[in-house]
Amino acid sequence: MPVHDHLAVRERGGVRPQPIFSDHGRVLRNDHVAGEYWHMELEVPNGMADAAPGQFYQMMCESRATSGPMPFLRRPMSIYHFDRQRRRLEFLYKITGLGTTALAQYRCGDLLGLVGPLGVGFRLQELWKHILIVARGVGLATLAPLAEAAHQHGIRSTVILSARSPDLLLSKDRFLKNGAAVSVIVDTDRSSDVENVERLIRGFHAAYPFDAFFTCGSNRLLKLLKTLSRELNVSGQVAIEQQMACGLGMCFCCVRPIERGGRIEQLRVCHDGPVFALEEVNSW
Amino acid sequence: MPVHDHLAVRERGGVRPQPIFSDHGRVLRNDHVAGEYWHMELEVPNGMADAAPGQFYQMMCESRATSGPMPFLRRPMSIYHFDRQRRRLEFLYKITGLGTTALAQYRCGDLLGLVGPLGVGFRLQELWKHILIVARGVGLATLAPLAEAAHQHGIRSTVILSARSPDLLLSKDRFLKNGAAVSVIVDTDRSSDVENVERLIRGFHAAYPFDAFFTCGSNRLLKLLKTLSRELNVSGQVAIEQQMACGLGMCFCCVRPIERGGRIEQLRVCHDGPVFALEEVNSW
Amino acid sequence: MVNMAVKIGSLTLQNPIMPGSGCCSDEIDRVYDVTQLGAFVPKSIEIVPREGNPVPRVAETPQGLLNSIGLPTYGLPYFLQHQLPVYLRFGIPIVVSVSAGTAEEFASICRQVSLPGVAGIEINISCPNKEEGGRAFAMGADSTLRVVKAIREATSKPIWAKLTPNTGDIAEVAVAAEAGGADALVVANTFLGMAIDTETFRPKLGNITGGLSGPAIKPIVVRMVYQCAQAVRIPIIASGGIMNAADVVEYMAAGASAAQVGTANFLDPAVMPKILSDLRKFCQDRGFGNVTELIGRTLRLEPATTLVA
Amino acid sequence: MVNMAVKIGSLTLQNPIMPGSGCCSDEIDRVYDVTQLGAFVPKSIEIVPREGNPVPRVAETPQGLLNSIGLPTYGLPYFLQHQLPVYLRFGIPIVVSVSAGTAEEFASICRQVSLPGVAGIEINISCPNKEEGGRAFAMGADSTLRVVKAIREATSKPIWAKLTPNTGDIAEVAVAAEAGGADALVVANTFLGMAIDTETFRPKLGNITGGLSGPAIKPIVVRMVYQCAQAVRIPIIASGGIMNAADVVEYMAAGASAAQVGTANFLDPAVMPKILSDLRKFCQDRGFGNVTELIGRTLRLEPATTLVA
Ligand SMILES: Cc1cc2nc3c(=O)[nH]c(=O)nc-3n(C[C@H](O)[C@H](O)[C@H](O)COP(=O)(O)OP(=O)(O)OC[C@H]3O[C@@H](n4cnc5c(N)ncnc54)[C@H](O)[C@@H]3O)c2cc1C
Ligand SMILES: Cc1cc2nc3c(=O)[nH]c(=O)nc-3n(C[C@H](O)[C@H](O)[C@H](O)COP(=O)(O)OP(=O)(O)OC[C@H]3O[C@@H](n4cnc5c(N)ncnc54)[C@H](O)[C@@H]3O)c2cc1C
Ligand SMILES: Cc1cc2nc3c(=O)[nH]c(=O)nc-3n(C[C@H](O)[C@H](O)[C@H](O)COP(=O)(O)O)c2cc1C
Ligand SMILES: Cc1cc2nc3c(=O)[nH]c(=O)nc-3n(C[C@H](O)[C@H](O)[C@H](O)COP(=O)(O)O)c2cc1C
Ligand code: FES
Ligand code: FES
Repeated sequence: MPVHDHLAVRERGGVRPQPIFSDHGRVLRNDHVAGEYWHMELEVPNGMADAAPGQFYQMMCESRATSGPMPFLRRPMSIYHFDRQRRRLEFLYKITGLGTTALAQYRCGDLLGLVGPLGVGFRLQELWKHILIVARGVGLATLAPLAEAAHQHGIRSTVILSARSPDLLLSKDRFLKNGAAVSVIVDTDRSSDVENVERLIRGFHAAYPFDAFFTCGSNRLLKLLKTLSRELNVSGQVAIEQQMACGLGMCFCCVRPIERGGRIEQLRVCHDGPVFALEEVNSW
Repeated sequence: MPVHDHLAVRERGGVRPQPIFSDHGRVLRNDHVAGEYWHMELEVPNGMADAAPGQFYQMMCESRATSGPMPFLRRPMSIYHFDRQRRRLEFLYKITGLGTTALAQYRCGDLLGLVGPLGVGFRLQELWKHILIVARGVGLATLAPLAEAAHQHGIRSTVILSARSPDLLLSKDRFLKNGAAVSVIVDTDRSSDVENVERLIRGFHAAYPFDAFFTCGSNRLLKLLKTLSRELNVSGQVAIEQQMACGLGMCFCCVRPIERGGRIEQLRVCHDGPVFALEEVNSW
Repeated sequence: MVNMAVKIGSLTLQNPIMPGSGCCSDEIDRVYDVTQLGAFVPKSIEIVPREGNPVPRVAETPQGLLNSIGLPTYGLPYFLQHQLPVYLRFGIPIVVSVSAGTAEEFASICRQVSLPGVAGIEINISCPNKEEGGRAFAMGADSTLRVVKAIREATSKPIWAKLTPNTGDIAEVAVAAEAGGADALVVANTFLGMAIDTETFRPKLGNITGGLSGPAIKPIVVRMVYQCAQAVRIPIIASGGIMNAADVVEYMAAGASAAQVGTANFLDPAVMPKILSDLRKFCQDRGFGNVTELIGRTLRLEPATTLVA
Repeated sequence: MVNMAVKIGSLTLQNPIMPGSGCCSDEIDRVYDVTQLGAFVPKSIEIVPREGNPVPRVAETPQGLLNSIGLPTYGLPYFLQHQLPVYLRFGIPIVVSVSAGTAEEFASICRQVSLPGVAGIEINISCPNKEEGGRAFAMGADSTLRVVKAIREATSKPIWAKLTPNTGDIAEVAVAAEAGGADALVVANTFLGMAIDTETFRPKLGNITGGLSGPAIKPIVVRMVYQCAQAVRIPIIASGGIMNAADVVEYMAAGASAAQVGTANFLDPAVMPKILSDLRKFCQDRGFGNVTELIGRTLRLEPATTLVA
């Protein structure tokens, strides 16, 4: 039984589906955080911030360049934080190409086109006591609101944050604020090696068993969690990415092979995901 | 015999042609003046401001709008003021569409793509003592540097400035600074009626005969000056406009029918103009 | 008040705005009330299910989108059982888009979708991804005539023939479709295109080539609509790069009676209601009592008195 | 050091960059030293002078340019006496572009421009403005074969056949041009297009329709180059929306041996030297000793091992 009833409304029949907004947010801040990472906060129209952890928005990244190439499609970004009452949305993003470069040029007060909330988010169950969150890189952004929701529902989170180097360990404080026990692992001292992560997880699980695993941002970690999930009989969820055009299930460009009901289907990440069960997703 | 030898270099054979620059200027200011009129000052690379009155630049007007229509071509703009030593260029422009709207969004410090100087400017002759300058609207921008050049060469300018209303009488001070005698005529009190302008010109000419007429910005005034030029036997020059793509004579999109040597030729405004002899141009 | 209704053959639409096939699904109902649209065209279906093409399935180009979705479809039975009822519940005219590999298959699928409630059938005889090297029925007048004739015999529903722009003579093909019995033309589908990643030298699409849509293609398609409108008497529905009401006006002036919005839905899923209200306002501001006054306006112009301005 | 030279048939160019016909004149020498270009193609000429089309002659479109310049030309005698000598003084290969209304006229003008110093002749059998409704020789394989054959018999200079993209089967036309004796193909000229002013409902071009160029068309032309490169053995020169070195790399990877830059010259007259130096740097950074290593790279790729990423 899902905790968030705004997830339940996604189910068809009877219940009204969650509305999708296409509007603009006003940039409140857009700051460089560390490395290629930026943090944006927006004030959005009423109702638009009524989202769930793991859902995402499609951003119109406009750039001033008649001469050079321009982003044509919107760019999908997970919610890093949402606040329905104060109509706030936050995003944590990494500059990787055309669209995110344009995004970093927005200044306070600018209007940014947003479509959302989109997709199926994470599901928490009321009987759960303890979850594991393993995030790497920008996957942190996706998992931060999950820790917050767990905290609100009295579910304890143990969080493993992985990054290339310590300065890229974003938002550790956010997880701590939500009462999570946070372990930090980095490539620079090799603490992020899969063997070490496995050791950590097994240790935590032995001390205080997990009810579910959650991950995002690393194929290696996905693989590890899939194995442990099977072995330890702990269910899990993963948020995955795929290039998108429409973002709401209309164009079929964002498919991934998903194992469901014994066969592999090409499911739409934007519509059937971005969150899938661990056992449904193959690492690649 | 032309006064400006940078005009002479345009002539082919022997003399090196005037170089054309394609580079960026840095916006020093971009201010609203009155009505739809804006004023931009730029610092440009060495040599780029080595222009002549009546010449123009092609501006890349980039706008931030992935979603809406965007200016694709550059926009031609007459030089309003140039200063070779200080590498300054000034433009006075009117917002009329896509490109000029984008232009008005540039802020101090921004880089603006410029190609120029382009075209054949006004020609002054050393023996001249007194010229008439009749400008309307944005034609003022084109003629302002002519008054300056005349002043530098000891030629007296009498200037008639025409506008819809007094608040749109741009740059009167600039003409005064260059020792010009300035008459102001506006639509609001009907002083800009052709009959009145004709009366004015005949009066000035009777008192102190003109050696040449110059005009830009109004078809009605062009017509009047053509007539007076023929009747009073005073030569004249007019700067005309036409939509441009390349701006340097390569694409043949900017042609106008020009009467030359007894027949009408489709000449390129960017290359053979924008300044033509009064008798060559038909009013339209 | 502007009367926004247009007639497409025997069918009257409450307004000329509808989605292009493959660019909208019932999900759009979560963004706005779809009942305000003139009609609804779902994604093309085929008889037998297929998975579609390998990813990446889209690539951005300057003001354009390349796609090689490849017509993934759950197949006709699934469509009839699970999808069509959802669309029919919208209460606006549903024009079912069908695709097939042969004329007989086309006739067969058209026969099967000729169900009560279905307002018309759009025959996608143009999809550039389907046949080898992008060859499609609508690339030639002869093959167009043949397939439309076969379909005409199979159904009494209105037939909208969706033409391909990948041909040297769209007007000839349009005439063939009309002769074959089409009730309207959709001009046009996507242009066969390609993009290469200059870092890897690999095609940006998993399927190597794909269809180009979006604002980039609009000037070519406007010309095609203008040519077809002069060649046939059946109504034309424009499709190609429509982003806003001005684009619809441009196409209608060139001779179109209605407009399909495709790629624009991906950039803004709320774009169609916006186009609709802007189009109404455009007519209002100019004192047009009927949106149909726009149709063919440019065709009916006398030559400009003086073109040298 | 990267060797930038490419061979186009019997002709060796110091590098693959040259202007598209009609997009550069000798005026460009006032912007930079033209001798650094691989070749120079002046605007197409005809035997008899003509004035060209009514203005407006250009219109902007999303990332594209419509033009209906209409081949204004001072005629062959003027060209030979006044313009050709100026170009020949550049000291780089001059490829004279010619246009004509019939095969005989084509043969005749080609014979007359086969002068010492002229490196080759580009035959513009594709200009969409020239013949009624935009029909051109290169829209069909038969007419292409006929005209190229006639020209082949009239001159021993290298012949570059400039194809039109306004055809359903560019590869067939390419094969015909090769069979007729062309030494190289230029793929391609502009797409016939149109734009309408929605305030006046008048076409934005004085000539109603015109040719679409610029970045908008690039994905379609890349596909055409890719198809032609698989169909013929003669070298291909790409033309369509090239704005920067990456675009040149894309076309060369698709099978082109050289590249013509058209519309980009209007947006930045200094663009060709910039493309040249960026292209050299691109090769250098990847350890390519010869720019020719780029040619057909995508054609030679094995299919991607896994396309589902
Ligand atoms: C559901 C979802 C949530 C995401 N959340 C975040 C987030 O919170 N923070 C963050 O930094 N990034 C996130 N991403 C990835 C982000 O969308 C890409 O980094 C971004 O689209 C790159 O765009 P670009 O123009 O900068 O890169 P380019 O490489 O220029 O983009 C080219 C094309 O590829 C697509 N693309 C490139 N990388 C990705 C990718 N990893 N996933 C999907 N499409 C991609 C782009 O959208 C565009 O269509 C998320 C992706 C998805 C699907
Ligand atoms: C040599 C020359 C000098 C000029 N000097 C000035 C000046 O100093 N100040 C000033 O305000 N304006 C000047 N103009 C006019 C200016 O170029 C146009 O106002 C401007 O191009 C309009 O662009 P837009 O995108 O705002 O308008 P749009 O109407 O959106 O432009 C659409 C197209 O039409 C062209 N166009 C529109 N109006 C004109 C016009 N009057 N002349 C030429 N092309 C036009 C544009 O360049 C563009 O290609 C000059 C024009 C020329 C030819
Ligand atoms: C992602 C995508 C999928 C499409 N699928 C179909 C389809 O299934 N059947 C069809 O007839 N056209 C299909 N089209 C073509 C569109 O309906 C439309 O004709 C074309 O994209 C041009 O219009 P646009 O520029 O507004 O997108 C598709 C287009 C896109 C972009
Ligand atoms: C204004 C203009 C004039 C042109 N004139 C000619 C011409 O005379 N002969 C010709 O073969 N092609 C002509 N072309 C086509 C170009 O050479 C080129 O093939 C086409 O524009 C596509 O390339 P682009 O996108 O780089 O411009 C012209 C194009 C433009 C834009
Ligand atoms: S992005 Fe369109 S279906 Fe997922
Ligand atoms: S603008 Fe190109 S010739 Fe004048």
